[in-house]
Amino acid sequence: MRREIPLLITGIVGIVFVLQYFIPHFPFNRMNAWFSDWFSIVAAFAIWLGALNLMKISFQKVFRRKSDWGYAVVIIMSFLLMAVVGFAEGKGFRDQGTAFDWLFQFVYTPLSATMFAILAFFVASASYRAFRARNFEATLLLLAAFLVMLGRVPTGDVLTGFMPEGMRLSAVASWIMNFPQTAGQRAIMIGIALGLVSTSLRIILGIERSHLGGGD
Amino acid sequence: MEHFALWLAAFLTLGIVSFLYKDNPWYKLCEAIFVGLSAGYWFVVLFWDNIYGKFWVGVFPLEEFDEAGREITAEPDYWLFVGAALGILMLMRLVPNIGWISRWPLAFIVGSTAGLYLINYFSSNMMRQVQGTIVPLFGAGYDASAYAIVGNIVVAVGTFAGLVYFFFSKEHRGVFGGTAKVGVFFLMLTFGASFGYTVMSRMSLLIGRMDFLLGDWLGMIK
Amino acid sequence: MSTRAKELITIAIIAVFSVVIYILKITGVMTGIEFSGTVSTIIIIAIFLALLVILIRTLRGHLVDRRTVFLFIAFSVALPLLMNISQKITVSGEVEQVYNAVIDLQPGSRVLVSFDYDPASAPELQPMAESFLRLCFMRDLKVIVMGLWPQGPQQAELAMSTILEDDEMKAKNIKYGIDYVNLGYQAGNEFVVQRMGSDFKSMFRKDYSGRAYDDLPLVKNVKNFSNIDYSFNLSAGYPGTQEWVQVAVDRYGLKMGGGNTAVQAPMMYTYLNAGQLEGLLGGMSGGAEFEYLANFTGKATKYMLSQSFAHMVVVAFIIIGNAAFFRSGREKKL
Amino acid sequence: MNHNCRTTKQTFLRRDFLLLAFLIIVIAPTLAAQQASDTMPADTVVADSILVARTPAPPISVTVQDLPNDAGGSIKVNWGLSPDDVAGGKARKYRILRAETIDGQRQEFTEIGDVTSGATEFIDGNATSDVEFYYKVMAVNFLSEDNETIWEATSKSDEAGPVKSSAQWFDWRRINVFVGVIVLCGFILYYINQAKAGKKLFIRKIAGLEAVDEAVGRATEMGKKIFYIPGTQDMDNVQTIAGVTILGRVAEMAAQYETWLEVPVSRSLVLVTAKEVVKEAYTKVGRPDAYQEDQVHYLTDDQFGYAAGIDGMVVREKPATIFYMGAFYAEALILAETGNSIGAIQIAGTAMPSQLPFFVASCDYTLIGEELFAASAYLSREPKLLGSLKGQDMGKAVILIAIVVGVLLETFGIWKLSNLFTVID
Repeated sequence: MRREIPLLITGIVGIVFVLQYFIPHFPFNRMNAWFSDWFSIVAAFAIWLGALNLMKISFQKVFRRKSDWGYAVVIIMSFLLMAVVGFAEGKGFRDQGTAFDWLFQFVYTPLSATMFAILAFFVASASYRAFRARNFEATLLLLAAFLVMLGRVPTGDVLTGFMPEGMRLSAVASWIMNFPQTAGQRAIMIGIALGLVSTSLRIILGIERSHLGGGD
Repeated sequence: MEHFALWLAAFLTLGIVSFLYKDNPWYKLCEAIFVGLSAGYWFVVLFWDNIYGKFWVGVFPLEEFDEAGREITAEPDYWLFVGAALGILMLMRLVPNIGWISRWPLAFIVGSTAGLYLINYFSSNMMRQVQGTIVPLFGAGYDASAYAIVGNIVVAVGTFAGLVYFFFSKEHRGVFGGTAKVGVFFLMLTFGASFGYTVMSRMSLLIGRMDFLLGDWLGMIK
Repeated sequence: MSTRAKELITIAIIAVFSVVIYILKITGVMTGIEFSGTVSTIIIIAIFLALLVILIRTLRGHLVDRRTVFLFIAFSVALPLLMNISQKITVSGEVEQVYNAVIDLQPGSRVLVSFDYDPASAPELQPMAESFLRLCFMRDLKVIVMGLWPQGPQQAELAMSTILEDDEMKAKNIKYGIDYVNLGYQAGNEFVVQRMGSDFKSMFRKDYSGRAYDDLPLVKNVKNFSNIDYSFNLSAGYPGTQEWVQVAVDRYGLKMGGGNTAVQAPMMYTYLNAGQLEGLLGGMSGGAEFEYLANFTGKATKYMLSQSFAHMVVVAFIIIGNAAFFRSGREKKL
Repeated sequence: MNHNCRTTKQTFLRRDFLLLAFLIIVIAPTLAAQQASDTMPADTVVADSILVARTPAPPISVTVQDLPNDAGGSIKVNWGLSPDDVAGGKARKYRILRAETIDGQRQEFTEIGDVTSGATEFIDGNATSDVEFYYKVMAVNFLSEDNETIWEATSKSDEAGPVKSSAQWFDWRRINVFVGVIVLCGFILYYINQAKAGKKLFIRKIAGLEAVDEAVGRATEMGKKIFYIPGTQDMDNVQTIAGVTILGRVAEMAAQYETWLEVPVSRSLVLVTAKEVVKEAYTKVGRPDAYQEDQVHYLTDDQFGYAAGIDGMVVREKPATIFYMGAFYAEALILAETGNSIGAIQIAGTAMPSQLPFFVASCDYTLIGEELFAASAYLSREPKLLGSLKGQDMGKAVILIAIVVGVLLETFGIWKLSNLFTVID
């Protein structure tokens, strides 16, 4: 039973959510919106499970004196700091001038923006390493990247300034983006849609069920 | 305070950047702060935005009036109780012996996600994209420049060949295999072009960060 | 000297340098550095020569570490920020499409701008936001702003305050509630868009500052997307342009242009080609091209120099990488 | 290119200027004449007599109907343009008026919205279902400055109605999507049944999935960990669900090889699901004792906080193998490059088109889009699941034929096949 009921729920709910697309009548017209509300509420409840898990693992590290346990203390402290400040501020926690906002602006934002920005370095090292003309496919990859990269900055046109306007690097880059790139994206997107329909169908029919765990 | 804030932000920025050199205590400290703080951030945000803002206020709307004094309090939406019920069932995981009940809300979420994605991707990703591919290659009333004609042919051929590549139940041999190979070429071109485009985006982020360090922090940029 | 000592010395130098510069800044001794044309040229030549040296070393069999790549990227982004060199800008069709869409609107038309990004993507999208809003106000369009990301409306306010510093904008006498409204953030991703399809007010009962929807003259009569003449989506991911297209454009026939981070842009070309998007600004260069069309020098134009530089360095390293590859390939053959 | 729009702008200016000049020439003498001949206060006189000249002709033949294929509450109002609705004409906008019926009593007409000139349709989305309404459309001429209306001249059409709105049970505009879904699901179900009945199906090799075994094996040989990252999105994304099902197969292998598998996740619901899946996998291969609670653990919901945490774990614990299966955004390259720098074997799979290039550049194997969704079926080798792949392929075949036939038909102007694929909303 512990396995059948979830399967039944998945199946019924899945079919209803497919049908709602075709039925403008209440309650089907509201389902999409309901699901988004419900999901965000469930996720908000569930984050307690995640937070407790993070705390548990960190405390274990501290008590068992695992290597680098000091950093686990930092994790616990900063989690508690943010959580306590956020709850203490009340529902206006995000307003300008609150302690929560200060932490967000001067601690969270620099960390997050920098983590995002070091992608620039990684993108450079990845191109240095990966774009090598090993075979025909790799050469195509390299060539497309090369042309687009140059074509999207003014320098590209300075380099090819002697060519007629439609043949300059910026035009070439636009052409690649508009046509071959579109074709590739399309094939990928159609493929994804087919794979997704098939996966969803397997889930709804209960053929794919490993996400539900065991039968105990 | 303003000086402290700037220096703190700069300290954290450089700490993350130091990871590029190698793993080090400075990065470890920043990483620990980041993991803990961001977990706390979402913990708080989800509570206030979703449990309070969405559920509580949705069920027990706050009394509100517009400037003319007319009441504009929203209608309570009792359907939200379903979400809260699912959420509480989810938390049953914490109770030994009835943890299995949490599979019900999970089954509900998985089922509705499967249903929604099935139909959304079918209509938007598939129907739309196929429709976009079926265009006259040339002909009266259409952009008849060589640019567009060659482009349209490339899109049609590329989409066709790319899809052939994704065939699972047929061996890629002979003409079929050749077409699949062309499909791979198109995929490679696509990846290269996307990658090239992304280089630009990523550099922009770094420029933004540099602007903070050299401009906001050190005041070197005019 | 041990590696450890070298590392400590480097950190000490950086620390001392920052403190000195910072003191100069707060005491007002230094108000910014701008390299003269000569210095700029020397720096460019120096970087070029250094890359050449690396290429030669690579051809001789000394491969560079990825950290060298990192260092070059850092310099090639940082130094141009202190230079003052102008570049020629070529406008691409998709950027012009956005510009034309705005220009073709009758004065008084309503434009919806959704700010779906956060500070992390601001370097790319903020310049677009500023120049787009600016152009709208120059053309006497009415702007309605909202956000599907929590920090979006805040970015909108930032953009507004930046463009309002401009005298030309001040002269326009933009009034909140009449010319411009910020509806704020609403959680719920694409479902927000979907509900807006039938009723804006159900999603935004109050604006960003807490005023009731019906008290705002600009939106009082805006029921749903049918009252919007053009919309522009500044997007850095999910939820973003894709969701807007799938819901608002596909289902409700909204006319929409996109302002995307360069990462997202390639995917948007399929929507552009299928006619679902009317115009697209991709990444910083899209922003710079738009600024050029709108006849305005903003941050995108300014940042473009660093951008070009960084691209050149990446390209140089791809060449170096291939040099290394061909060299190793030749050795094997021998 | 740029040149063109400057010219358009100029034309605009010129046209506006001409219009203005015309107005001054026509109106100024009239005004002067009025002022000279009358003793009454000038502005009232202007209002009275000029109003007639300013008033546009009303719109003609107004029709109303319940908006079809909707949830009720909407009525579509259509009309023919006012004869004065021409460039520079007097009909500058239309105003829609509505009267509702309460308990059989007709109420007053009230304004419900404006549309600009040239429009012939208005959708009233505020019409309560099953209530009778009457409509009128008004042509409006006006002058405004700084959003203040200075004057307005209007004329109303005849009334149209009564009309009621109601909700429908099927959206007929979506019938093509309906048929399409039925056909595709039909194919999939058919081949699933074929496979169940024991028919042998051929499935080509997928390099990335062939390598899974080898990758797990290598971690075992080296005595190092395997990391599995099921994307950074929540359970309301099918890619995450796919990632978690693949995790089940990988966990089985890891359990068999007795290799330590670690799954750091970024969403609480994924945490719950992944724990169940891994536990079940260990039980399935008969090693429930080897499963430990901490194998699956949560870091943070934050995209980059998560990436920072994983980066640290990767450089410190140096796993031999890393899997990335699910939905990824910008963190993809941060993770993959760091993994690459420590020399781990990396297998990635995602259906996020924008992140695929980075995985291709930084990982040893990448499952592209549809291959991610095929992975669970492929690894399980269960006939039922493999049958669904064959079904997908039939869908693909139909699309390929449609593309070839459609392009030919449209190129030669025979028939617009693409109309069949139009998604109307």
